[in-house]
Amino acid sequence: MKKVLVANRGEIAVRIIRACRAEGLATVAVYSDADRREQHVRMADEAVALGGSSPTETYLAVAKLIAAAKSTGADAVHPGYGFVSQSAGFVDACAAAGLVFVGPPSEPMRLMGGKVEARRAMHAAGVPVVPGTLDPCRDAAHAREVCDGIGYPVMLKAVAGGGGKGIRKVTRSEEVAGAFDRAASEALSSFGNGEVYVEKCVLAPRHIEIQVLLDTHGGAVHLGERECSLQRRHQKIVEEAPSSWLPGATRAAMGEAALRAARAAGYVNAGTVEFLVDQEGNFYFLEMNTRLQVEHTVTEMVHGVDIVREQLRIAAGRPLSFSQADVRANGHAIEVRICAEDPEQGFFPSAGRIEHLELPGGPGVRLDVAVYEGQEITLFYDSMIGKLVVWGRDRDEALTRTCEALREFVVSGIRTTIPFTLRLLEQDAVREGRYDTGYLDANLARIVGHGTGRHRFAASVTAALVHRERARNAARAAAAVRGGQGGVPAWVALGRRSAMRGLE
Amino acid sequence: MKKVLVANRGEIAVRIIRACRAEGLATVAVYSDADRREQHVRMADEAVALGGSSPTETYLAVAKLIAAAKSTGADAVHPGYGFVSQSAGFVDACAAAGLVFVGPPSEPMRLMGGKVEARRAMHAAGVPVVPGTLDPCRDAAHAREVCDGIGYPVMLKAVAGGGGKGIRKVTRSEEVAGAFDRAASEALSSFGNGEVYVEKCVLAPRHIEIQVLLDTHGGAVHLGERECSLQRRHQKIVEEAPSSWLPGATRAAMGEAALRAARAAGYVNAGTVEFLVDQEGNFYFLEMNTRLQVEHTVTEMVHGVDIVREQLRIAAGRPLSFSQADVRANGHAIEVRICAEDPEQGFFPSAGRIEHLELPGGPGVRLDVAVYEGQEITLFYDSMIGKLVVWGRDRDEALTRTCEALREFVVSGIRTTIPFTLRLLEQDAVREGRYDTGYLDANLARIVGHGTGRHRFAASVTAALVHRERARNAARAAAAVRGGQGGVPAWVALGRRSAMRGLE
Amino acid sequence: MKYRVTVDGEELSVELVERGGRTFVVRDGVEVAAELVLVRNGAYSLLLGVESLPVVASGTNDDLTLTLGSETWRTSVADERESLAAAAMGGGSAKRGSGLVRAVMPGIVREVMVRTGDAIVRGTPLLILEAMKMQNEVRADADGTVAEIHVKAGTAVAKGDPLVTLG
Amino acid sequence: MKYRVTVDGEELSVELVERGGRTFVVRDGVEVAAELVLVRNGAYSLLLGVESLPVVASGTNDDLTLTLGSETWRTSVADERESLAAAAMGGGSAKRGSGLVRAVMPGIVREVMVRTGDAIVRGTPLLILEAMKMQNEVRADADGTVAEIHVKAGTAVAKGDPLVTLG
Repeated sequence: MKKVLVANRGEIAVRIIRACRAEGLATVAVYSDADRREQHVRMADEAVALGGSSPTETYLAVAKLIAAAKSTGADAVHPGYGFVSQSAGFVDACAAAGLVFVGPPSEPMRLMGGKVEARRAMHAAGVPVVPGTLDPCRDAAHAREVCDGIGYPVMLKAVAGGGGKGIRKVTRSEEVAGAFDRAASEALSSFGNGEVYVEKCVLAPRHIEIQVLLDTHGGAVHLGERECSLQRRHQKIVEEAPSSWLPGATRAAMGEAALRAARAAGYVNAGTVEFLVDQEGNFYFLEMNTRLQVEHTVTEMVHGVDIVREQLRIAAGRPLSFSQADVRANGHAIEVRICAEDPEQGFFPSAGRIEHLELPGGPGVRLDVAVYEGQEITLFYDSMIGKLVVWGRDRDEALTRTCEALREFVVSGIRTTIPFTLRLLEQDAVREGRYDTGYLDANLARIVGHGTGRHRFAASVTAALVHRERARNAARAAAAVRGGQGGVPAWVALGRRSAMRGLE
Repeated sequence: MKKVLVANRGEIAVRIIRACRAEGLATVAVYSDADRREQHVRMADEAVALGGSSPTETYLAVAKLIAAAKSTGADAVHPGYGFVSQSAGFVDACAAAGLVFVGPPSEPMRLMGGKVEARRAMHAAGVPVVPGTLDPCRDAAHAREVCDGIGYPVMLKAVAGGGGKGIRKVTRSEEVAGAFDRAASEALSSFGNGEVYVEKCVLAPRHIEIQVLLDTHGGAVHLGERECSLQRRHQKIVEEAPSSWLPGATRAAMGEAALRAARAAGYVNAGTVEFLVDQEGNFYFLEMNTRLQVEHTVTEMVHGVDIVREQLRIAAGRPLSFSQADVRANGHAIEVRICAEDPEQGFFPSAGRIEHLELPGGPGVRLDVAVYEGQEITLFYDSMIGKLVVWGRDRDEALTRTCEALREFVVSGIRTTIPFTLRLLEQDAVREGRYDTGYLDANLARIVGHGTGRHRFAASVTAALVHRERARNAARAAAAVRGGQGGVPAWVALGRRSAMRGLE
Repeated sequence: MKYRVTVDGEELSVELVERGGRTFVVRDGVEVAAELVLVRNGAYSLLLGVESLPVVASGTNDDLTLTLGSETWRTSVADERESLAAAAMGGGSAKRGSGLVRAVMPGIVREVMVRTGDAIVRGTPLLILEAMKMQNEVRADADGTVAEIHVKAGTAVAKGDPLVTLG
Repeated sequence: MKYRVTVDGEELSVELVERGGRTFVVRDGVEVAAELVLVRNGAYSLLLGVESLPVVASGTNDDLTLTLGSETWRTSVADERESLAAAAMGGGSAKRGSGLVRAVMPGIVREVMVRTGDAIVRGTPLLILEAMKMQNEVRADADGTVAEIHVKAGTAVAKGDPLVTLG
């Protein structure tokens, strides 16, 4: 394995290129027309245009991806997350083309891709699953019947998919039909499969997941848990490792269950076993993500392990670089997803040009982003433009540093979730680790608001000052047209004179 | 202690503000006229204009700094490095004004500030010092006499100062007079003290320093070593922790010697004891830096400790948050200083406006910078605009990640040391850890050059393409004046239409 | 110069007093210096006395969004002259209570869930708007009846397009 | 169009062939597509065939510094028309061997260490130029004699100012 084609874009393509460099592997980027100037294209050793801009024409176009790999002599493909990362068909296409797919074989991917089949297999392997159906519902009426039998609240879930799409919570019998239809149509349009099944709703659960790594030599480790309970409509917003709450005994049991799940599926490479954990510490298999996850970073921060490097090692047929006995968590890490969305407009995507950008830094701060000033954020792709990952000696230090980093993170030109996430992390419940997966949706309106409102007066003064500046600029521009000239601040002029004359 | 005035600018002011936030302390920035838009002003809770732009009028103006602290109700001052950080007079002025100085008392600062007195004290405390004079030389003739007695090569060193200024290496008797005069005049103009003394030149030494922390309760720890042997004319360029070479027994002995040195001086707070280590592992006290050092970051990365937070704790009269038994190095860290200098022009400072900026990121990458696009880099202050600090599981991973981060680090508009440092780190001797403090000066011309020269053809094509682009832009601008209109790339137009119509 | 500023619905009057090349405002009866400097492209640094706040501003004076530290405020601002002119035109509250539900973002209408004449309450789902492959329910923000529906399933709408008029 | 490019002293000829909206160059006898797109303000992305290189460019066509990955090149570039015009003017090598030592950066001359008529060898210190509080020796880059000294101790010089002429 010498050259890896990175079949993705944005921060995760950049992330994978970095890991390839660390492993001494050459890299090939692929890009859509809209992405010619993106960082992954500039960073890779080679880059191949896919032609077109929609995902279907580009990062989902299996034949184009395979052709790009073959034409550049790449011998492996890393899919990142999203796009073709969970496509068993793509895995098979790679194999047919003689390319190493950096990820699991297609069989466990297929198994875990079918939520119902996965539930069945996990149940059989002795991994606890959420009570509910082991088969998809025939239609809305059947679904209602099943739900009535389980008792409310229940979750309707698309067999395919993930990422919060195609999921509906139903609290009353008469809501089932509408929710079923919407979940089915959303799943059909997003994943091409409208099948829906039913699970009992675990009340006030935590979403806690276990990172596993399995090599082709029988080596298998789990890297502890990530807590991802801060979700908006099943979309993860903030993740952390370790959990602020999980009892040690439950952690160990979950790690073992996760490895049991992976082994039962014949899994190889990096994967994540997601669990719901109720207030008593009972945990239930939710699904297995058969790819690198967005939030793999927090695990890396507390374990000092480069998960993508390990993926590449495993794909090259080498053993894991460490064993379970070497795994020891150190400190605490928090990841915040930075999205080009406007929280005040229902988190709708915000397109536009990044006019001004300042990135946070300092101790413990890691940035996985692919943004730059002048970048055009389009609506072609996912709205997540990057991730802020922060390490601290303990949860308090990590949280304080994260808040400070969010304060330092300035993006103008588009709306982002930065101020919203900062307010979220300032909530007492979050500081104290008292939340479940329902917390954010229940408190959303309050958090989207303005926090303390401490700066109302400053906001009013700022508005007046902005108005005055604009009026002056307009007047100055008008004067310039009439033959006037713009001024330069005294210190700039002085600095330039000094630079010319060497007086300092 | 509730509010800290940060008597500095640039990356270190930003660094200190971050630590204050983590400790829950309010912050006051001070700024020169040139620095109104700088990041430290925008980040601090409060900011006070000092008036003027030269260091003497601003960040060195003791009375103004004290007045700013008093007027804002600050109860402590952190001096950072440079400026007033090693001014015992400033420490006394703080005490007189009832302000806590975040750093050592003035007595050890005075002792260590006089290199000759420090040598005497260390010698007395049983800390090994470099053979040479324990007193300054009277004049050039006396210096020559002394040098002849010690045997060449020797070092002429200014009693005051540091940072590579006022130091000259002399290899022959007839060079002594010229070197003495220049070292004395440089030291006089920089530090107001032209006294110079003589030390024997340790051949092919490594520069290795020990970070110490001492609280007011008798707590004292050392945080292992930093190796800073990659120097250009005694200016550190790259630092790392741990050393690529230091034997374990020597490390332990140096840690103990460093604490002995600090205790002998009555030292409190963070400090660094610098040693020269010869090829046989003999180490000699060089000097003690009585302040936070630029390169404290690499120690933080391998120990997971926030040294500035510890400084604040100590200054507030609290004990260290950990003891020597808790200290355990984890992995490897490398710091690269990013300077606005032009290596091809003898590393002369490069002033101007930062036109385009892209910062590196990803696993292990920490940035301590205070740069932003559009920033005017003036010649008023130090040319170091920031630091790249990179952690890896081992030295190889840290080095590879550092190189990758330097490749990602794009600054246009001014010249920087980024490409030069990348070539430096790509040298076999650096990769293999085979270098001493003379390495860089001996190999400078080769490294300032173009590395492999692999891209000569690409450079020629780029030049032609830049020429064509400029000619076209000029033609287009001329056409626009005649009433034409600029075009927009198809995908931008499409993306915008898509954004308007929601077609994606 | 005096300014009328609306900050999240609350109307405030701000007077900027210029003296000796500096600008002052009155806060709690005390005059403090106010200085806003442009860092670059919508990013500013505000000093109110010695208090420092980073600011990001976007939008027009009519619809100016300001982020100050962690707080985001929707504002509008007019100087005295503009306010008087607007008052003379009888404007100012035209938008209030119009009952027109607009698209907050571009998208495609997937389903219309109400019909003209339907009685609805606050929270009733009106239609489903799909953007970025996410289906989003648009709900009524007050009680009323459906007066007019401006779209149907499959309609592609731009931000601000009328969706439903509530009576 | 053909271009004459000097890359660190070596003169090269580059031909850009435009065909079907793309640009090609010949490398080792083989035609490859060459595409340089501006990311922003001096930062570019170069694709030579599929090879990708980040580029930072600064300076005029006469003195164009290019950083490609970790390599920095000092270049100059002229198109065919300009090259012909320059050749007609008899120019091209006017700067070479002029013996004029110029200040590479602004600074203050602290000490002049040679006198007119002194014989010097490559490496002889000529003067000390102070900038940013650092004293830097300016040395002769060839053997010769000191023909003229243009500065004295205390002179503030700008970048490019003549310091010493060597004969």
